[in-house]
Amino acid sequence: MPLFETVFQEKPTIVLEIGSAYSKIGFSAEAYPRFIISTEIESIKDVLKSKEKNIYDQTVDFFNKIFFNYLLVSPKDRKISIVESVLTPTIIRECFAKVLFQHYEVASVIFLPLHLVSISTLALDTALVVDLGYKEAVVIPVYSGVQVINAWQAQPLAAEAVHDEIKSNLILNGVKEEILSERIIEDIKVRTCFVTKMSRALSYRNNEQLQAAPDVEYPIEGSDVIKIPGLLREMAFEALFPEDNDFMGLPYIIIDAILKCPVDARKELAENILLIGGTSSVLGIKVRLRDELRKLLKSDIYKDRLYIDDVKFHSAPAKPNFTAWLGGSIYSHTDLISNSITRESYFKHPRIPDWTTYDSSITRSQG
Amino acid sequence: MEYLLSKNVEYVCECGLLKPLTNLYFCRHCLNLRCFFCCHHEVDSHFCRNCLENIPSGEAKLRKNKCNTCFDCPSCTLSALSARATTIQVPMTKEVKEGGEGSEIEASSGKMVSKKMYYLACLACRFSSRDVGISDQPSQNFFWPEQEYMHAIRFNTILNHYYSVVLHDKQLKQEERRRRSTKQSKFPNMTDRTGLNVSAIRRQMGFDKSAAKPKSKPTAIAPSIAEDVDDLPEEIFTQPINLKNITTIQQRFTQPANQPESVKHLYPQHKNLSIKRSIRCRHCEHNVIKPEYNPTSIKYRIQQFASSHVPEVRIIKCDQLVPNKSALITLKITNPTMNDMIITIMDLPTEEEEKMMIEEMRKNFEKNLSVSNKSSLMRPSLIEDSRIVSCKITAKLELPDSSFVINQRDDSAEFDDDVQSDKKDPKFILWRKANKIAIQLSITPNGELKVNDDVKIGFSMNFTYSSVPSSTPEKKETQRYALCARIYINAGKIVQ
Amino acid sequence: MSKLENKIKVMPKAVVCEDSTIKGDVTICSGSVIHPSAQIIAESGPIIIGENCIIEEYAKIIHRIPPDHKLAQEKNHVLVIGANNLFEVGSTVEALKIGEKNIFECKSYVSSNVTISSGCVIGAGCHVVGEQHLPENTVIFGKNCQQREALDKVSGSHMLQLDFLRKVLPNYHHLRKPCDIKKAANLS
Amino acid sequence: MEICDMYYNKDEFVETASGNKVNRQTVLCGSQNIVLHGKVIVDKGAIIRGDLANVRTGRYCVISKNAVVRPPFKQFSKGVAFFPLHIGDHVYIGENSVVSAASIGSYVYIGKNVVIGRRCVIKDCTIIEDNSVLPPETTLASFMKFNNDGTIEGGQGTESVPAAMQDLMVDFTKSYYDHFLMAKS
Repeated sequence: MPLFETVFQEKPTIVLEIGSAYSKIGFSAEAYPRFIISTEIESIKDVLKSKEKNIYDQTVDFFNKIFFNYLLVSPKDRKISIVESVLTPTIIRECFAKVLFQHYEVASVIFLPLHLVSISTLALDTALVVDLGYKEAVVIPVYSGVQVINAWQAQPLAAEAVHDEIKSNLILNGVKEEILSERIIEDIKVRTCFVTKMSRALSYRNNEQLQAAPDVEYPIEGSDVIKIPGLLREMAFEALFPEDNDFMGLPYIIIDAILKCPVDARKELAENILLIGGTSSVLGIKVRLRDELRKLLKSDIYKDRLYIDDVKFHSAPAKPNFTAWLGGSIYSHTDLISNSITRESYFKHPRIPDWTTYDSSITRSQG
Repeated sequence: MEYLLSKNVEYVCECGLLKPLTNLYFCRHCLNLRCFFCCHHEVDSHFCRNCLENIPSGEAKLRKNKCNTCFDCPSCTLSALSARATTIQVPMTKEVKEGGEGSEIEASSGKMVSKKMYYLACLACRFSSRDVGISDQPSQNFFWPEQEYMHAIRFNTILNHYYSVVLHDKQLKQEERRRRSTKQSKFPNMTDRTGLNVSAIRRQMGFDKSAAKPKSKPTAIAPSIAEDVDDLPEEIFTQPINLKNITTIQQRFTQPANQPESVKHLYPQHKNLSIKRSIRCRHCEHNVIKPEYNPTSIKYRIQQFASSHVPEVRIIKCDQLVPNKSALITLKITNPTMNDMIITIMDLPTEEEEKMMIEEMRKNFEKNLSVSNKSSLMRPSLIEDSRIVSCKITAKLELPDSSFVINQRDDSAEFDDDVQSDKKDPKFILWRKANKIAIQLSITPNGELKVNDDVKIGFSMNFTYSSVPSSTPEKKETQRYALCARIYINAGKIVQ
Repeated sequence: MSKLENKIKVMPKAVVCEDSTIKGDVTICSGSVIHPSAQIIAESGPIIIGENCIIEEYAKIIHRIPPDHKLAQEKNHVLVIGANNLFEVGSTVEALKIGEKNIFECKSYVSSNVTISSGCVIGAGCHVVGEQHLPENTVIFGKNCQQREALDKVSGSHMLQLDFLRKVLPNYHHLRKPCDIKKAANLS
Repeated sequence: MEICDMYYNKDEFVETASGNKVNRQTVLCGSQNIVLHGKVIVDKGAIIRGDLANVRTGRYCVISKNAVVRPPFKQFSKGVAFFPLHIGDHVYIGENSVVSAASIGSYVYIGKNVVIGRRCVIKDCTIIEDNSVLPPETTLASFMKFNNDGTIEGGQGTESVPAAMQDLMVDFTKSYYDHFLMAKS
């Protein structure tokens, strides 16, 4: 078919997901990103601290690395898709556009809303997408291919919170702060910690005596060997499930997001939950969330407001940390990319339209 | 190292960034300094940095920018794996089949042949392909077994599904447009008037079904089904873990598809290719750097290093720096060109002048842009916004009172030793040697500086530059230009 | 240092270059090769270097028990280095217990707090300081001293290299004379 | 920064007819197997293991204090052999570095405390940062820089290695030699 051919002959779109900790980079129509690299733009972690000029220079350098050290393509006249959260600050989005158009002279750029494109990996058009990244957890329901923006929920309950928990806990146990670099904390988290069962977490909270998971001897760069207590291994991720009067833990914000949706959408959303983002690859998080949500559904606060019996989770055909990227890869392969901002139009109006101006034709066209 | 990448003396690139001379280029067509940041980069050629083989870009794309023969160690993620040979004893199998029954006895009686087999090993962390259960291969360049991606099939179905959905949409739209356009046709024709159009005729003639336009239907797809999740394995609470068997996040990310958690699944990864870059001036679209294709070659097809066009300034020595006290600094200036240079050292432009320069440059560029726009359809490059130099001067420099000449570079001068003593030279010139000159200037660090603060001085250096005659007829003769470079020098730190 | 009394015993078939620095009570068992400019310093007690070890240039083996070490009270501690160890160029080893078939790569450093079993590899440039015991076949590698367990035995070339060195070194270097076996027996 | 004059005492160094300056406190084993091609400086405490295999350097090389240049060995099915080590022109080897490469090209800068593993191949115009460790059999392609965290970056046309590396190294090694002077007593 001629239509097919023209698309295949074209150079594939470059798909980028610039996360606050790690960036996923690759090409459209591929099943996984070529590289997952750490994001070397300080300002993305702390936008407010830096001046705009500084972000610009850092972004130029980082994109230079992406194009010439990793993807090995000349970006000039290429199409770029950037998968990003709808909550990304405008300053960053505009900086990316300026760098790509002015410095790298790309042909077009499209910003894809992360939560929306993620569900295309499921071939569904309705799901509750929970993105657990580095900075924060963002919950946005997608119903019939439309993001229910007014129902979004975001809390700083993600990797950073877990890292702080591990660090303060180890310092309490007498480990010197200097040796606990961010890299080591992350390594401890990834290699030793997991999300414990709800019942065990409850028992710990009530100060019951339990046989904790075994301790781990952890050598730090040859200079020292520290002990990671079993209790910490189990409880590090409790930072995501704070039990206080704010009711702002991960399960609460998920339920709140459902509550803000129209009544007839709630049941479908609760039965189609998709967890994405690097933090959700940790062992045990799905089970824990399921149990916590079930408990909440039966609790006094929500029993009479929500008439939902159960929650169900999807697993995307990808690792959680690049599910959103994969959505971008699928989306960029279709011709809908013609909605993107071209170089010419950018120079006529150097402003980037906000998410509100997007329509999500990909999922709508399915029905 | 300090000699190679000295940051003590920095030149101002036209875009306003400060760079050491070694990191600057000189565009022969614009007669201006260019840097890595303000130039346009292009991928010139692909090669594998381990086997040093040049790989044509089409092939590189096909292979997903990976080398066919070289592997990275998945365990230490940095070093390359090397193939190791071992010899194993195998029974002679070929003869067995040929010889039939008789020789079978022979084989079983123990006639063995030694055969070379290869496995991959990392010499840094002692990882070997045997660790993960890859059997030895009979040839070094054998295609080592590739891992399969478990979601590959599902991914392709989804991709095709969405593709067909969009295609279907498109066709519908096209049809709509065609239907509309026939109605609006300005030129009436027979079939219209008679109420017969092509499809109607076809239908009448009985071609109905076969001739109907093949319309693509979206391929069916089974949407993902939400499943219940597995409970945590009970042994996690009782069994101790062995850290050595759990991968680090860096190891996982070397295999983005599978991200294995156990070291048992760390498979050798094809090495990523490297590139040579060519660098292009954004103002005139000429290359300033274009390397040769051959991966081992260190030559360039086009090379416009600033260090071979612009006089180089180096610090020889500097006296102790104390606030408000004048000190002597000795600088060496080298003329890298084949023509004598007249050099004048002047004050840096003030901030207003700098702004004016930037403004003028921008206007110039836009003017060129509109000219070139008329003549060609090529889309012009854009330039970076120029900026004001960020470095602030913290000392007063006493400028030399006259211009001076530096002799041309003469490669044979290396062999004659005598120091030319030019009587006419003004006092600030310490010595001359071939194309080098040493000058001594006095600087006075500002009063507000504290101990260990850097003392920065700066000046504009005007120099005469003679262009190299090029092959184009209108530029056959050498032309002389007066150029200017702005230089910032970190003279050292304040001492007590 | 000058207080140390040098009692150096070189067993037959060991090749010890005269340019090496050996101080204190050091016994070098047969088959070992000591390159020029290697240093063996027995400060806190005797050192016995096992058979078929290779000690390369600027490698340093030091038997020095720091005053706050748990072995500090023990008198006459002997540092016994097992057979078939390889100390590469510029490695510094202060460990007080070393098994067999270990490789200390270039510029590695092992402090006295570390005990080393057998078959371990301390990677080039790795500094192992913290108090720990390295189980058999531990490989320490990389900038961050990452650890892994070697499943595949690698050191096949060790004996071949020894053969070569024992053949070649005497042609170029003055060697320390091995002592008589009988005398050695009398001494001990 | 221009290189300052370095002075040595007359009896510390031997200067050969071809301009090599070799410190007396170096260990040149098997000196008949070592060829220094002229204007090479071998500083105090350096070791060149010519006894294991041939070592050849080009012109204008600098082998700094306590550096070890050691031909690499390779294992065959029948025994081991040490391989000759060739070093190109205008190569600087920093203090305390250990070089066991199979070959080193020209215009190479090797920093301090570097370990170059067995049978590495270092191509022309490369930089190896201080304190780096190159695993055995690493290839460092032209215009690449080996960082001390183990990564390799650069390539022709990047900033990691200056584009004019060749001219720079010629300049550097020549002026190093020119500033390496005998003290006038």
